[in-house]
Amino acid sequence: MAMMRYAEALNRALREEMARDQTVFVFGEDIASYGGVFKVTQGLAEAFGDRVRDTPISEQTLTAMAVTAAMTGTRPVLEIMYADFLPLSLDALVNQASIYNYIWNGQVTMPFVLRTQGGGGVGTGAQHAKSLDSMVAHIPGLRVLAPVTPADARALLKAAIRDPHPVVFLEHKLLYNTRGEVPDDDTLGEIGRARIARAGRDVSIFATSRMVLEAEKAAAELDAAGISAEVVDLRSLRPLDLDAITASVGRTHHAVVVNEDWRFCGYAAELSATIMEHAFDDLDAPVERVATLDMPIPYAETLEREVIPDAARIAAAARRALA
Amino acid sequence: MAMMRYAEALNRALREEMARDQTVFVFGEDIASYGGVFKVTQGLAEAFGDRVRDTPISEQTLTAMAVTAAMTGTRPVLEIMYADFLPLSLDALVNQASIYNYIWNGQVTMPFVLRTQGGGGVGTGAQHAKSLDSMVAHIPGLRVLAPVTPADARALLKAAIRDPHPVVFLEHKLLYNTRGEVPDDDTLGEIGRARIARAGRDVSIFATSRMVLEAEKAAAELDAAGISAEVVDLRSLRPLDLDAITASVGRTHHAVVVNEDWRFCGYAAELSATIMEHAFDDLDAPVERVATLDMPIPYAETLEREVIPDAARIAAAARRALA
Amino acid sequence: MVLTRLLEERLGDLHKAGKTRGPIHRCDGQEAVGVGAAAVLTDADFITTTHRGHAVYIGKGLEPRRIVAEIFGRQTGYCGGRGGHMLLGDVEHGMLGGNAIVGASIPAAAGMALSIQLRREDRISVAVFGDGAAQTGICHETMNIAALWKLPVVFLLEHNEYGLTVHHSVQSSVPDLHLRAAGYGMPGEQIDGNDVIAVHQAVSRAAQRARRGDGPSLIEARTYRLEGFSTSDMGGYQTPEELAAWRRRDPIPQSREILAETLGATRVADVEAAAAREIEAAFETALADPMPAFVPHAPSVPYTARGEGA
Amino acid sequence: MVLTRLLEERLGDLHKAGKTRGPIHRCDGQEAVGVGAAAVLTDADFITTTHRGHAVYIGKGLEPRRIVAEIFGRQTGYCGGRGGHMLLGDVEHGMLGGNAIVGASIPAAAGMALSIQLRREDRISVAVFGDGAAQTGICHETMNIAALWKLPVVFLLEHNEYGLTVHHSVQSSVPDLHLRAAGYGMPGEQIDGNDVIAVHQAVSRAAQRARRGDGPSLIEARTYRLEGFSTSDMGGYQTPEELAAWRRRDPIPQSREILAETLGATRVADVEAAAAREIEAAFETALADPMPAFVPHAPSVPYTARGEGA
Ligand SMILES: Cc1ncc(C[n+]2csc(CCOP(=O)(O)OP(=O)(O)O)c2C)c(N)n1
Ligand SMILES: Cc1ncc(C[n+]2csc(CCOP(=O)(O)OP(=O)(O)O)c2C)c(N)n1
Ligand SMILES: [Mg+2]
Ligand SMILES: [Mg+2]
Repeated sequence: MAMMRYAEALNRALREEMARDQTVFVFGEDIASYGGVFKVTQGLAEAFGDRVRDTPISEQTLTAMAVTAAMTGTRPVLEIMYADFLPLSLDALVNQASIYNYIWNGQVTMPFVLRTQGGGGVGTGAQHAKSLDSMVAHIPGLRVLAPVTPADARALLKAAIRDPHPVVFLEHKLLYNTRGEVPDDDTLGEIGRARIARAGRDVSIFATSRMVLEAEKAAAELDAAGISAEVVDLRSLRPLDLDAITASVGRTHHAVVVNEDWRFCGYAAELSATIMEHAFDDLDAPVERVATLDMPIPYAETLEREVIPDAARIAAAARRALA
Repeated sequence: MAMMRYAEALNRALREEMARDQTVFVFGEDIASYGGVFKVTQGLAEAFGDRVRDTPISEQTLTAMAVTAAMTGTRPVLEIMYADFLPLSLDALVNQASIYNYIWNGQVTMPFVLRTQGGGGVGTGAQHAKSLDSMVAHIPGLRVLAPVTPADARALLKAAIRDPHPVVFLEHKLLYNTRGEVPDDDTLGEIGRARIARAGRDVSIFATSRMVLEAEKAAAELDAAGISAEVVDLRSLRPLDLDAITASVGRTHHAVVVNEDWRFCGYAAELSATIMEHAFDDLDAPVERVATLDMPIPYAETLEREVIPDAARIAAAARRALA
Repeated sequence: MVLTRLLEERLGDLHKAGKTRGPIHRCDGQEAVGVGAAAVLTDADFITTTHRGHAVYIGKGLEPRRIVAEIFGRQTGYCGGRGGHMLLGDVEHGMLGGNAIVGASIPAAAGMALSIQLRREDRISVAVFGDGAAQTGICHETMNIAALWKLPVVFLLEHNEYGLTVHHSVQSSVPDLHLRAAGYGMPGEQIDGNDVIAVHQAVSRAAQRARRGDGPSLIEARTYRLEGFSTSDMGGYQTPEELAAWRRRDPIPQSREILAETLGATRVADVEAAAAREIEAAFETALADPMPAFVPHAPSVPYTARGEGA
Repeated sequence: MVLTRLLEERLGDLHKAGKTRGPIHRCDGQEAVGVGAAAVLTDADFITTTHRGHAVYIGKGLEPRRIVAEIFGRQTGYCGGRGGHMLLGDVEHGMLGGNAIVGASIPAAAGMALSIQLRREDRISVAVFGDGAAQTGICHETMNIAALWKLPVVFLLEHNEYGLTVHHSVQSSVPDLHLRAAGYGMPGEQIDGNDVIAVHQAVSRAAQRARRGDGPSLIEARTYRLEGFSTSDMGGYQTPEELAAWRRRDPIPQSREILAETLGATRVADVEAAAAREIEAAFETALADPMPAFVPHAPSVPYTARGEGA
């Protein structure tokens, strides 16, 4: 066990996988000599030379190249600097990566990872603060992961690199400096398994990425008011751990879902629908959906904080669910 | 009133709006001299010259140009040949079109229409048969329309062209040759209003685009078995007519939602979540969700028909809802 | 080439008889490009192509019977009927895909070249794409990256004068596309795409360059689609004069003459007859093959396997 | 230019004091490009720029006070604090946007030019973009379309040697980007971007061409970011020698000398002093301005207005 930052945990996963497997390579904008704008790839170029490449600003093509490089014997890890740029990768994801394993009748797999980071909270404005989770989670044939702890960041990134299918790996700009214990052993995360971040009896809060931290704050606040909230960190957005969800709702009979993407047609909509479909009879109230308000993300601090979910909004939703 | 094909109704809307307003122009691949691969723009080039333009294959840029052309005094109508290519337009939609009216504090509006067509059923394969409704319906600041009747096609396209905000207008390759009565007057469709396609008492089927026709077939089949199904044609995917939905569920207490996009994180997920949130107490059973199976769309007929929803699957869902 | 042409003609007939599903993009008149280029490659080399890839499929050594089976959505097709005529792929022969997103064959080949370069393998990849595709953003991005990284890839631009129904002059700001190679510091040349020997030579030079580690080249092969965009296209945009002029330059009779000089007319006729028999048999067997049975795609299921979902 | 420089320096100071939110992309050293180009235009002409647009904002006639207010997220900013420093827009002056999606300023300006062309107006639009942006797909697509349609647009490539932390040679397959203009059949020239007069002249020529209906031009203005990518960047990738060489070519002292010759040193000093007072006042007022109050965005609400949703 060692205490480390989320960004360091990711760095360690990359280093370990690159050392283990010569076919793993890393590319993206400013990731080699500068070590990435969030410093996740720091030092890799020195250690692995040619296998770590700075690229031109060409997200669309880089993603398309990752697909076919993966199909022909390598394991690319592509960094897309902001989740806001995922639309540029989307054609390669939905019209290329998504299809080949199936339409070529199993002739190929595509072991590549697209790492990116999203989310707001630091005044980066309408083009640099979004979380477009649902756009990628919508795509068949892909896995979508969003770890919140440094330990999971390392373990799931390693699992993602070894997985035979394309993985979109969603980080968050406000998580890179958070710290946590990371085991020393070669643990691989299990794709498709949620984690109970905090056990509780009265209401289940299902959250993703940084929203897990806000949910934990909300749970602490609710606890003080005598409400016992269970916080479930979904970790794997696709595939989704349905059993963990239904089991939790089976215990608490109330559910709140929290995701930082926009609300309408967002990932929280899927969670809400899934829970009501699979646990309708267990639910004493409709699932409460907490997400980013449906509007462009404003720049000014006084505006941005109204738009992105926080502990207060989560706690209020939990109270509504229990009302 | 005149009987006409869906494609003709669209053509008429374009002609009428171009004649009425000099700032309306139409551009896209193969739309001028050839009249569009689905013949929606036939004859427009002859009538309106320079205002009808064939373009290079550059969806990303064409969409971005539509945004700023719209912001500076024209009303572009851009045809994107297949909805499968929407990912190429998405950066311009989500990072450009979506934001300016808000982030520039109301200084600009963006009256443009992006027409496209999606859907399967004719063996066009994994890259030419998708419906990516949820990706566009997810985007704030946009409207998303999907008329199923020729009358609505004309009326809503006219309304879309006159609307001050960006509209994604979703057509379906299997609708172009369907026929229906179209009024002669200058009727404008109302954005954000659903239509009861068939009244019923026992179960509400909320459907979009071509799935409305399948829902009507399902309703006829259910009728024969003594089940009275109401079919609601949503028409406007964003904004969504919530009152019409809750009113219908209030009458029937059972709901099925049908959409041709993939199921997970698809538009049907939003419908399902919305209904359960707003009509939880009215519902006697969870909302049944019918959508395209979560997988790439296969080419062979025997495979494709298993993947895309049809009347039989809708009827089965209605029976499950009532079981 | 003859195989391809016969395949195309037979497909055209079956389409007219209403026996195909969806449009077929015939490459009649362009056979020399795909066949000539593929002949330079081994099975270890990769090639990517467009929605109009039949000549490449055949050139890269795929069996007509399994191509036809795929086009008719049979279990025995190269992709079990899942891919179809535009999206056919066969790993064994390094034919890594027809692609129906215009332009997508370009970064696809470059990604393979990147994989080759990183693994220091002795292979190359070739991207076949159209004049319409040359106007897409990914074409620019890919050429820049490939030239910058000296990737072992050959860009083979199949310039057939049209993108769908629209003439090149309505789509491109310049008539000669090989000139754009200079903007990436790579060699660019224009060749007669209907001359199979010229194609073979140009692709050989570019392939050698790529194998040496000197990076990509752009070859603009000028050719023409004698049968229009696809079987669904209603024509009318190609002038009769233009068509007639290109028919006179049809690559098949041209090669037939040249081959007859070296091999003798009888040998050539024998080869053609064998091709005809092969195509005949291919259609016969393939059309009798079974339709595939539906199986869901496990990696696409959005819930964890142990879950009850989906 | 002096206004811009003082603005940048003041922002740099405030950032160091922890008073800004998020990074600021300073354009110190590049002022001649934005200012020189904007000076060619009237309020009726449109300009689009990048995440590094301060010189363009000032050049196009926007008030420092409202620029600063926007940067500090105040109600009185050009966008009421909603846009921020990278996404500022002001319709009145035809400053149609900073844009933080790299490359997006290019099709944006072309779309405006299309609107101008269709309405037969006597305006032009100018796209300012970086050397990094020149490698994006939309750059290629836009240049092709603009040249094909002869749109009244000027492509002003602000080549400052770096894209974020990465040197041009790591991003571009060729050192000279104006050469790519030939691939679109349009004029391309390279100029000293630190020479405000050279910029003004080149943009004037291109603007006249655009106004005449002869279509777009590409101007590659070579310049340099003296303060790195942004206030958040940790530096280290620009060598001291390189920095020193470019500091000697700083456009501000250069213009100061030239202006002093024609106007006299006192006039110049007066202008600079006035600029300093203006910036001082701008920061003073703007920082005292109120923060905006939150209002939802009605057109983004996903349910019909009469509905109870959202
Ligand atoms: C991204 C994209 N846009 C549009 C289309 C529709 N489309 C299919 S083929 C084609 C023309 C392609 O022209 P070219 O690249 O010259 O190939 P050719 O058909 O001439 O072989 C178009 C526009 C598509 N498949 N993909
Ligand atoms: C599509 C996209 N990719 C990446 C980024 C991150 N990014 C912001 S500025 C920049 C470098 C841009 O370089 P250049 O165009 O030369 O402009 P400069 O910063 O030098 O003025 C990058 C990579 C972005 N904002 N948008
Ligand atoms: Mg062509
Ligand atoms: Mg730069």
